[in-house]
Amino acid sequence: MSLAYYPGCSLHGTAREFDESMRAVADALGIEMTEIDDWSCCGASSAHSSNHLLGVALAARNLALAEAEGRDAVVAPCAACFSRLAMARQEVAEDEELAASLPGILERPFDNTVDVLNVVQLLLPYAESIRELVADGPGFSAVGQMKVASYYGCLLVRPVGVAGADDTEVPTTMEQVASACGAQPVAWNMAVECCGGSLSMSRTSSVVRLGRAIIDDARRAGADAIVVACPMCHANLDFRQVARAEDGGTVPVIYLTQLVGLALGIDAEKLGLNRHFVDTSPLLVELADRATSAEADAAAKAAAKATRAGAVV
Amino acid sequence: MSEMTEPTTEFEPRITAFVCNWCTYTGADMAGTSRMQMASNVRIIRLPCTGRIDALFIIKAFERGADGVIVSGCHPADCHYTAGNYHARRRFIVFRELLSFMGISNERVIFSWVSAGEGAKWREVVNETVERVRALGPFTAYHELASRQMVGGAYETEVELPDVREAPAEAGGAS
Amino acid sequence: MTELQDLARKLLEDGTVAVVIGWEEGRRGPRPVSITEPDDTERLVFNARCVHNLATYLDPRRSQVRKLGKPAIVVKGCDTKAVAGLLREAQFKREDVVLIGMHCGGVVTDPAEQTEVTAETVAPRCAGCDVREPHRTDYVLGEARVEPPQNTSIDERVAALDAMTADERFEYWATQMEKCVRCYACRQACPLCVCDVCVADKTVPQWIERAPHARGNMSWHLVRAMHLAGRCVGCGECERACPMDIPLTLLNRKMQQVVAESFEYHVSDDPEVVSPIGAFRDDDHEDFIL
Amino acid sequence: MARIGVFVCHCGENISRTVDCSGVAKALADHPGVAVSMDYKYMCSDPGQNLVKQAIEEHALTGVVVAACSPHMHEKTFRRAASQAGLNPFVVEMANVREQCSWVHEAGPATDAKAIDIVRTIVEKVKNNAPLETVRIPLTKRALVIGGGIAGIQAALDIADGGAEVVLVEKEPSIGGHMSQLSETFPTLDCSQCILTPRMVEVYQHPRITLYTHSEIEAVDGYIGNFHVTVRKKARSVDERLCTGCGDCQAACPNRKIPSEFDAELGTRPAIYVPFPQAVPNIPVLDRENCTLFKGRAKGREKDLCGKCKEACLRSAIDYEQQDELIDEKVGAIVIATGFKLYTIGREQPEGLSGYPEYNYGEIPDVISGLQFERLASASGPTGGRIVRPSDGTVPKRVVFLQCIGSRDPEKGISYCSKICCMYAAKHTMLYRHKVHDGQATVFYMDIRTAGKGYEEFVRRAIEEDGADYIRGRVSRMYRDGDTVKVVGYDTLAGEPAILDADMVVLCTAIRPHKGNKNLGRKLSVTYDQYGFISSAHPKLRPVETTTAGVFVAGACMSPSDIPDSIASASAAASKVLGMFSGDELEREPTVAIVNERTCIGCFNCEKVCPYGAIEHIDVCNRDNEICGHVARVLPGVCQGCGTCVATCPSKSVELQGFTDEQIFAEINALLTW
Repeated sequence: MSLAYYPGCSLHGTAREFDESMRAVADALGIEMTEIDDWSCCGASSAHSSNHLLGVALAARNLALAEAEGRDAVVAPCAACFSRLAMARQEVAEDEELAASLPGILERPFDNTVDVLNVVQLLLPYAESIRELVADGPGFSAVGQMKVASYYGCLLVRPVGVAGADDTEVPTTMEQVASACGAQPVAWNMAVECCGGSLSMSRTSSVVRLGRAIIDDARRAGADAIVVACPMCHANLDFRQVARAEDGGTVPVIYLTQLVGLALGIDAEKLGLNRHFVDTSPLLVELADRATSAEADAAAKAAAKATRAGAVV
Repeated sequence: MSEMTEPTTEFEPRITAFVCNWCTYTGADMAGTSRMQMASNVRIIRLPCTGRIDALFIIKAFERGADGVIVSGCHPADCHYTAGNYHARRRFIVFRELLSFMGISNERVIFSWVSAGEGAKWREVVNETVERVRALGPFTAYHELASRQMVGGAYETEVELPDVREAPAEAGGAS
Repeated sequence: MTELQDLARKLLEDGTVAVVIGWEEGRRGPRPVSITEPDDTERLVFNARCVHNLATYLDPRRSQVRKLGKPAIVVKGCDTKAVAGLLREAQFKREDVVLIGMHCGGVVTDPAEQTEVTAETVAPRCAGCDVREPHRTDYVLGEARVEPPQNTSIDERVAALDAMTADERFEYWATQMEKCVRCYACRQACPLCVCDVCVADKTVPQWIERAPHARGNMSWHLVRAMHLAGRCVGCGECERACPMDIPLTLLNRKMQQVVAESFEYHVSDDPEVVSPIGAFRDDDHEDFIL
Repeated sequence: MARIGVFVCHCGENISRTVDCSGVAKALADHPGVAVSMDYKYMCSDPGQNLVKQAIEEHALTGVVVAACSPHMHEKTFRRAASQAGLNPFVVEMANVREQCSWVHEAGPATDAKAIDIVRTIVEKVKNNAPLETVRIPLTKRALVIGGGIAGIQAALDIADGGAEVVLVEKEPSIGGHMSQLSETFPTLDCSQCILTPRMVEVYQHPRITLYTHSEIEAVDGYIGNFHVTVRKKARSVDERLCTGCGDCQAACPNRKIPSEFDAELGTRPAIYVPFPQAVPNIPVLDRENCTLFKGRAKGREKDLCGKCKEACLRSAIDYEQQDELIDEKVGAIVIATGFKLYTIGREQPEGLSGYPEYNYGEIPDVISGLQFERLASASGPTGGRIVRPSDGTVPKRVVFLQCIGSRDPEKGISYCSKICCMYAAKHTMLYRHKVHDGQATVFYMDIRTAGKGYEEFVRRAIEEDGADYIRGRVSRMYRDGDTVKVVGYDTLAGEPAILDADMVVLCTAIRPHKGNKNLGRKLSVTYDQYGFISSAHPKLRPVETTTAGVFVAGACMSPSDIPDSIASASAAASKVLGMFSGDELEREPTVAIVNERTCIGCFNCEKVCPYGAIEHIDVCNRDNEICGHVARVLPGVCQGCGTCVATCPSKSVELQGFTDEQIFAEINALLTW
């Protein structure tokens, strides 16, 4: 399965750490992905809300480029890019006229044969291999102690039929990947609540209010960190959270690829964990202590069992 | 047949429908109560069950110049008489192959299950059959069989078939 | 031959049967004969030219045969299938008939001209015959025979017709139907056509037009083929009896194929095997039904 | 020569709007065999029917064709009118120019031509109609009622009071159905047990009612007036004759933690149990799946475990070796009253339905169904009538009711309205307010449907006097928030979100028919709709009859019904049964098959295809009286007139009266004569 990599504007900009961790994890897991040569904007929000054909054509151009490079699927970590590419692919498949008109518009052949994957769909089949790699690692890893609340937002599970096979209301795929990393997913209620999305600029107060509800629910559920797989969710939860720190405690927000990276033992710096607004380093330190004390307890318990077994004999 | 309306350019097929009283006839009624407009080429003959629909009816319909025949009744397991449609299905599996072997194209004989609640499906069956038979054109061949003269007809046909036993060379020497 | 004659004499002499129906040499090949006197039994013969299906003489409607009393008839394997067909439709009880089965190595197509079974002369019905040694008969005479050469022309002719378009087939059958003179010899020869008043003879209502034009004839042969679907044993007597050489066995052969494909039913010589008429399965195929 | 009267109806303007009725009448006037041909605005009205009667007398008609609506509508009406005028009803036929012509085609020459064709076809048919006499068959004046809920009980009592014997079969250990699980019933708020249990006792003591509980229908065959029913009386492990219902065995049973079906899994019951105190019959049933003794036997243990109930029983009525019993009953009529069950919002759903992921598939504590709330509110319930939260037993101060859960929601596979939830939700808010004075009930609804007598006032009282807070809007999400439930809804009237914290949420889930209706339908060849509700013969005109003669239907098994509906339809079904039993013999449509014994060759293919076994063998003797063959003969009482034998008979020796070959031949000819 030869994969094309479509970073999109945010992974080269505000979400650099998502791109860095994605590449690091891909290398660690041996996933070859080559960035599409001369990829262009996916038409997110601004284009498709103004002109339908423009929105589809912009996304289709990248699909056509990947097709030309003979790829089977395009990996689009950013949920918005994923949604635009997947929607374009679906609409072209269902509308013959659109499919017939596109090659002319794009001035290149386009048969719509390339599949589109988001980061969760990419990593899910690798859950087993992640589990084995984590098992080889240190017995009591920091990630092993981490309680995570996985946040899907909207575009990863909707619209139905386009966004992959997960349940739109009670999704579980991110939890599966997180538990493969050894982390402990927590049961919480805000997995698919709205984070405010593109109102980040126009209605910041609403975004902060919605973000605060999500963060409070995560903290109440005892999560150490919130795991996301979309730069927009990350921005609204991480950046906006710092702006109103006085409302209550903060919770670090990390990408799914960063969690997997940590589990695979990749250095936090390389994963871009230092780039977040809510500082992640205290959490990493605390997790390390927890791991050592957990290791110590385990050792002590084992020793006690041994003495008791010894006494009996 | 009423006097033909003035010959419109388009061929208006004449289709006879043999339908069962409990399901398809009631389904057609329901299409009526829901005012579902449909082609008016189909003439319905009501029978208690598809089990009652005999191959002779279909032959007689083609003899009398029907361009298409619809046979429709209850879905399996819904038959008011529990098994009429199963016997009918088995009978029509055989009869349909025989008609096609005799050269009467299967496109002209349409079988369907339409339940009492499927008025929309009955309209579909009617409209689809009318279009399908209109595309095939009129089926006068069966009716005009009567006027084919035997004089020399059969013996000059060059229809070659492997190993068809040659009729004796001169006509009438069939002893 | 003497084995058959001695058995016939014994059956007539000790009165188990009143008549023995078999073949005797005739002017243009063996012909059916019913023997009531023990002395006449040496006229009985049996060879590859005995193509007739004597089961037709068990039809209760043939009162002149019934008047002669309890019959014994000489049957080949394929004839026993016709006997089973009649038993399946309660036309007579098995204990009222004595069946003298003959080993058969295939029969010729035209008994008048042909004498020996060769690749050219073997009858199409003998292809794939599984009853060279008849089952369920009271006696089995003669010795086991090897499989005759296979003449599968009838299947090829059916396939050739299948390959045609509907209109070509219609043209082919229309020309054949023109020849039919409605002498009903095919009905008379067929062992399974046993109705007192045939539907073709009914005039109120006249479902099948009685005029011998191609349309009436096509309707008649359509109904005949429908009535024999799942019953016809393929003995070919109808085509042999037809004075106008209409290839009737093609119709019946096609029906045999359809019944075999759709209902996995092969006409059997065992009367206990239920015929497909009146039996149905929930999963009969209905891909042609909207 | 036939003298046929043709009467073309305008049906107000339903026909005349697109069909030239007078033109059709004129076209038929000079059709050979037609004595009189006229059109009239309302043929089925009294003056219309009188037109037919006068024409029969004036023109000595031998046949009548009414070109109007479908025979399913008024064939009976015109046949009755004709017979009143002395003409045999079976020479009267309807030509369907309304449902199958005027309503489905535009006005125009083609439509008129079609209407003329339809009428001409039926005229040709009627020329061949023979006058027929109704068939009389013997009748067993006993009725079978399937299902012992309120509908079954009412039907059984009415039929028995009407003088006929009744066999009542109930699947559960006791009759009473869902009504016995209710606390109080709307709109009168009278206690369900108080109005139901006297009826149940009446059934038990009624001399003409034979009651089988813990039993099911094994097989039914035969036909109207002569059904032969096999009832499977499942083993109770208790000898009914000896048991006095003292309850010692229940007290002795150690295995008490089995979730009680009667209490909708809120309470528990022992392995040997009587579902509720007022159960009729008050005889326990041993639940062999959960009983330790039978589980041991299932694992193949030789020595039996436990056996406490047998020890405790002074009358030694407990019998572990008791087996199922098959009982044969002969009945003349059957009433189906199998009731309903509730839709659940969980993950596993039967084919065609889907659950509620929005409410986390119901896996939230303190989210219960309406029936469970009834059990909480019921004095005989698991909490003795105290409304408490199933999770921690505390009294909920804020209860939220959600209407239309599953109902009116094609996405979930149920498009119909379940009719009773609006009323019982209001009732629940009242019961809640009466028991928890400082509690606040909130109801999320789409439309409140209270069309019954006193229903609207009932709901207004719940809102105005008992302070129920009604919010029009649906709840989009529900999740557990600490130990309360966060209900995220929207108030469409106020135009703002309505997000509440609830201590308890009650879901008014949809009514669904029992899965058993499908195979019951197969056994009685009764049709059912796509949801599984039994279909009635005609939704408006024959609601309590089914397409199978002699089989009637009542209660919620045909569509969602409240108690008044069930009672009404049960009494309606009972009156139909009693009407049927009024004569000594049953009169049946004479559209049955007849064999022409001269041309029948006795092949009995007809017997092979007859679904009802209506063919018998009769001997044929020759002149000196020896049997020389057999021919077929049709039993007029058994034959239902499907005609499969007619199409199967090669020699055309069997004819179906009413649809004879001559009639159909005439119809084909009329349609297509070249």
